[in-house]
Amino acid sequence: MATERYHRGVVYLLVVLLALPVLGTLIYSLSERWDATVLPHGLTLHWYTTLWLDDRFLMAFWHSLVVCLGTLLLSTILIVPAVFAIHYYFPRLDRWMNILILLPFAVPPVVSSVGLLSLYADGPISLVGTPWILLGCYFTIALPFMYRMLSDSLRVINVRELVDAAHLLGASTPRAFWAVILPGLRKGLLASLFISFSFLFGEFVFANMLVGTRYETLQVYLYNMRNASGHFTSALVMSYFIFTFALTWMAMRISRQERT
Amino acid sequence: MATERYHRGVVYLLVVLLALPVLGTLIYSLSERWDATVLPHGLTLHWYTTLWLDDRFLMAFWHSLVVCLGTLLLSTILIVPAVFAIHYYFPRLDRWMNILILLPFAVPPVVSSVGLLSLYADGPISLVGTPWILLGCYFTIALPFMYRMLSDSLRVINVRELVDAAHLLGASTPRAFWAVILPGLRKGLLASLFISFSFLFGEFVFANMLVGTRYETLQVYLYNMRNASGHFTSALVMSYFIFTFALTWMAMRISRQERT
Amino acid sequence: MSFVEVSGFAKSYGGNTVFEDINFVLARGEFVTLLGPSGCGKSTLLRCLAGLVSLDAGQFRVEGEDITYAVPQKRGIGMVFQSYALFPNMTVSQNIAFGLKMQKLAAKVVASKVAEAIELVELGGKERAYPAALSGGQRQRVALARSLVVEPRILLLDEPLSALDARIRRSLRQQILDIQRRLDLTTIFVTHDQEEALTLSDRIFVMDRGRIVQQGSAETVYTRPANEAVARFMGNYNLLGPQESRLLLGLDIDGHLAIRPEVIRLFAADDVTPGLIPATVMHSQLLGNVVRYQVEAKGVALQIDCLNRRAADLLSDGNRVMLHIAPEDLQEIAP
Amino acid sequence: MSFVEVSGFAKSYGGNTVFEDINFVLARGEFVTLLGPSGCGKSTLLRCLAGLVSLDAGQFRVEGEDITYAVPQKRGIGMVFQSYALFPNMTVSQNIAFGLKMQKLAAKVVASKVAEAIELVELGGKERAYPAALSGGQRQRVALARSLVVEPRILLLDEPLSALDARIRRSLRQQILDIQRRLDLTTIFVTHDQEEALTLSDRIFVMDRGRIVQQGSAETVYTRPANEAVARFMGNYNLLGPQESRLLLGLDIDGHLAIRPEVIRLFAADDVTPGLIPATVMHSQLLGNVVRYQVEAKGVALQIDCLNRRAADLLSDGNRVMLHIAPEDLQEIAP
Repeated sequence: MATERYHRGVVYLLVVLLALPVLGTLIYSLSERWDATVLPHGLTLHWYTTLWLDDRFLMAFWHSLVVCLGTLLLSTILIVPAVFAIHYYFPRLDRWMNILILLPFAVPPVVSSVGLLSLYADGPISLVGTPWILLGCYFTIALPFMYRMLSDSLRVINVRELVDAAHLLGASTPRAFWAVILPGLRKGLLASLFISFSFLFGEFVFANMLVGTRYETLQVYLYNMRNASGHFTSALVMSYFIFTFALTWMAMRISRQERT
Repeated sequence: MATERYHRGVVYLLVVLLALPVLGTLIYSLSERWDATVLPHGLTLHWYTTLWLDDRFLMAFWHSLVVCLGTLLLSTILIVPAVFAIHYYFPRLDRWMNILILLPFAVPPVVSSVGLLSLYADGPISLVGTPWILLGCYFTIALPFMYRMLSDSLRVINVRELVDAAHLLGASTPRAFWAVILPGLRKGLLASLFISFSFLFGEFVFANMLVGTRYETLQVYLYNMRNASGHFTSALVMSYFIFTFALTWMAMRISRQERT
Repeated sequence: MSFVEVSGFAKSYGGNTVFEDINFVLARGEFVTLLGPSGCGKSTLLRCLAGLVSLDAGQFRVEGEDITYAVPQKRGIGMVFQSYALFPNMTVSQNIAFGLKMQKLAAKVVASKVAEAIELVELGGKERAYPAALSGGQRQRVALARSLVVEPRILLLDEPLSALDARIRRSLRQQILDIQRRLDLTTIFVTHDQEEALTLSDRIFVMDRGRIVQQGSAETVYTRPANEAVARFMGNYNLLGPQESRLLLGLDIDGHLAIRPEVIRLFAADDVTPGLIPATVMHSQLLGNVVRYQVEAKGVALQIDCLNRRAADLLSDGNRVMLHIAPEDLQEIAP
Repeated sequence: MSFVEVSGFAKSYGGNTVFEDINFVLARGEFVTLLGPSGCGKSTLLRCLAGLVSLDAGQFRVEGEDITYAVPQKRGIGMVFQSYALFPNMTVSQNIAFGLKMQKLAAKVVASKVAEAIELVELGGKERAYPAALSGGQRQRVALARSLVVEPRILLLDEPLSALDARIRRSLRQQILDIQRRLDLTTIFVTHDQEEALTLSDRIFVMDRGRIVQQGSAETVYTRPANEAVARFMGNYNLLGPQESRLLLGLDIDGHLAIRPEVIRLFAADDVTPGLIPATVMHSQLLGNVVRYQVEAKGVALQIDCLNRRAADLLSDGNRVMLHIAPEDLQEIAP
């Protein structure tokens, strides 16, 4: 029983550790002042209205949306057929892909940014400073999530046998893919798109180092605003948090449905 | 067959997309000059020796190691019992934990950094600028990886029945955990530690915004060096790449062994 | 005083009764089977006996000692799980030694007892193998040895053979029975397989919807089922309603009449012995050593099992035959 | 000209022969079973017939047309998989309609054919259910309907019942047979279960290590096994070596002698009819409708199956009995 209580304690501790900063920020963003006192003073939505009426904020938000959605579109077109091809034609390649997709983890954004900067600095093509270079970098970030989740979805549905069954009923391979395999991927695809989106939307290093203020994304804006009033930034943080948390929650719902 | 060729093409394209930048950087780091010409000039290890004899680089390397290994130690002590407790006592909690651990994904580092900065700016405790605040932030980064991989390991080994069997043979719950469950987690734990390590080692945003040059980590050093010679930074990038790739490869090997 | 006394066991989960009113006693060395369809509560009952699940009510005595509330570690009960539950990180020897090490026995004693147990389950040569390298049958023998080596007072087996294929199942069944006899071990075996229950048990407890509906020897349970549910579960009984009994046998009975398919005898169509019933073969199935006929006699469909003795003796569909059903083979049965 | 002609089929993977020298012909409407232990190549052979795996050599004709190299879509062959292979994103109706839609039939025609197929497999009311909501038996009936609705020339069934539990297996077995008879459908059924093969097939092809070792009716294969492997696989044959044959029967035979356990008759120990062999019951097992005795006669161990007619007739261990083995039940058998 003592052991059980210890274990229970550890679980609660984890929950508190994760929730406390969020709660603090929320209160801060809703209060007029919270300086040397223990409790905050005055309840206000002032910081939120200021934020949501700022043109630069809205532009940055728009830039982030464009880059993220563009990346996800590119990733879907490239990765979905690749995953199917690997599972149907070369199932043994899956092992190698699982290593390959870890490359982006092995090379952190600062490292690859510095690398890309020195590569392109003197080169003839100047992608640096344009959103196009972000698309490429973000693709490598989305790849592990999308490949892993799609691959897991396919592993569950026994691709070979379903395609065999469809063939015997008269369907061609592309037809079998569209009618039988893709619908099975739909939920895994949506879930991985959501996760990738919230990850990409929060990406800062590539955006700041490769593009900076020339195509300011939300994170870069946020970074540049870091010296504004703490209440204002807290409102920003909370707005952001609610937005991506809603997204993440949707992703979870979808991936949970998939399992049942 | 046309379909198969298309699919095959997509797979190759993916491989090339991932490998090309790495190859370019490698050549750049080994060449004396590579300016307006198509091919580089002169083979040299000069950039590598300069790097590895730089005291500031070595200190930053050391700082990164301390923070990462400290985080992993903390995470192991907290997460391993938590995962066991959840799987053995409250298996239904696992679903909720899987959502909870996504919080760090929902709140990107810039957002939480800005939030933490405004929280602590006026507070009595001043953690900002010390490595301690990094430990806390890095814990939330390591949590999803470690929880997920440990949870997957436990799902495979049927915790309840193994502990029941150990109980009937006279073992207490802690004894059963140490003798029967922990060894089954060993490989999953090692793999998740490796992945977390290479991810944390590459973390930049928290390190730069919360601590900066007061406790310079490798990524911050790298960032501050971004305007040095492109050949030098390429050598840095390649050194880093080889180091973390070796780590990642070890993690893959371990997690593969686990499956057999 | 009986060796094992179970009285008034009851358990429910969130308003659903898993089992209730469970009472039985066992003699030392008895082999009993808890037989029932899946979901009848038999596995939960076994886990309650082991102390892995808490009881709502009831008392559990072994050798007179009340262990209703004892922790699993102190019950002296061994258990074999359907999924083996072998410790994957330990070799065969280490798995078997685990319980002995918990008793803090000397290494030498542990080694000799483990060697003995390995010999008992015929796993010589596999001492250093890990469970993952063993076949299903071998794994279950390791699990058996691991439970036996600590010399439990009672051995519980929770569908230990269900995950194995038919051939292995039969040979391991025999092996379990031999070991149980040799060690004179009080054993409770849970299964949903009638053949397993019939071949193994001194007594069978038939469970249905959370209650023990019949206790008795294999012969009794098979030949004298207590009610319709047991009859349907135990064999391919012909169950005749009141109208069918009247049509076929001219008997006036309120309830059901049960006739086992193997007690009906077939005679040639021209046999004039009195008391025979004329019938027509509708369908036959060769099951191997047995041929199963579907016949119609006086408008009643019956199933008859015969030995498959000679190909020439097989009856074709449409053949006419005479049946003989002895009065002592008719059983009135509770619904 | 036979309906189906298979000649010289051979297939190997990386130097390992999966099967070779496979030749057979089928008549229209025949139900044949490919029976063999797991790994004997029967499933791969079936996939080759469907065109899902390419052949190394051989020719495959259906109604005289050579379809050895035809794509699966053009063969007119239906197949039911052990794992059902239902499309998880489609309802029962949509699954069944899939093949018809590929043929671009009018929606009205599709609907009426689907309704017919659903009635055939008795799944009325489940039209809008998704496969995940169905039981194993229901799923396999959907898979069956999906294959049948496109009116294939040949139906292939790859262990369709292996994943189901015993009761469902028996009832679905009967349903498959009824449908096959009604549609007069040429069917090849792959299984490793002897009872399934015996009860279903017009003919059984016994496969062993990549070859068809015997083709024949259920009765023939069961009562006249071509070699020792078939005998061991088909039943519980008593197989006597040369020395045992001499001891028990005074016969001098080079090879093995096979005696089925159900042909040996038991008589009372005091029966003096000439030709009877005295024996002692060593062990008995009640299997339900059958009692299986292990006896020893003149130093030879034999297994005997009897019907479980009356509890009073059961012999106990140590009982002495007389055996009768008719000369026509002795079979010399190839090794």
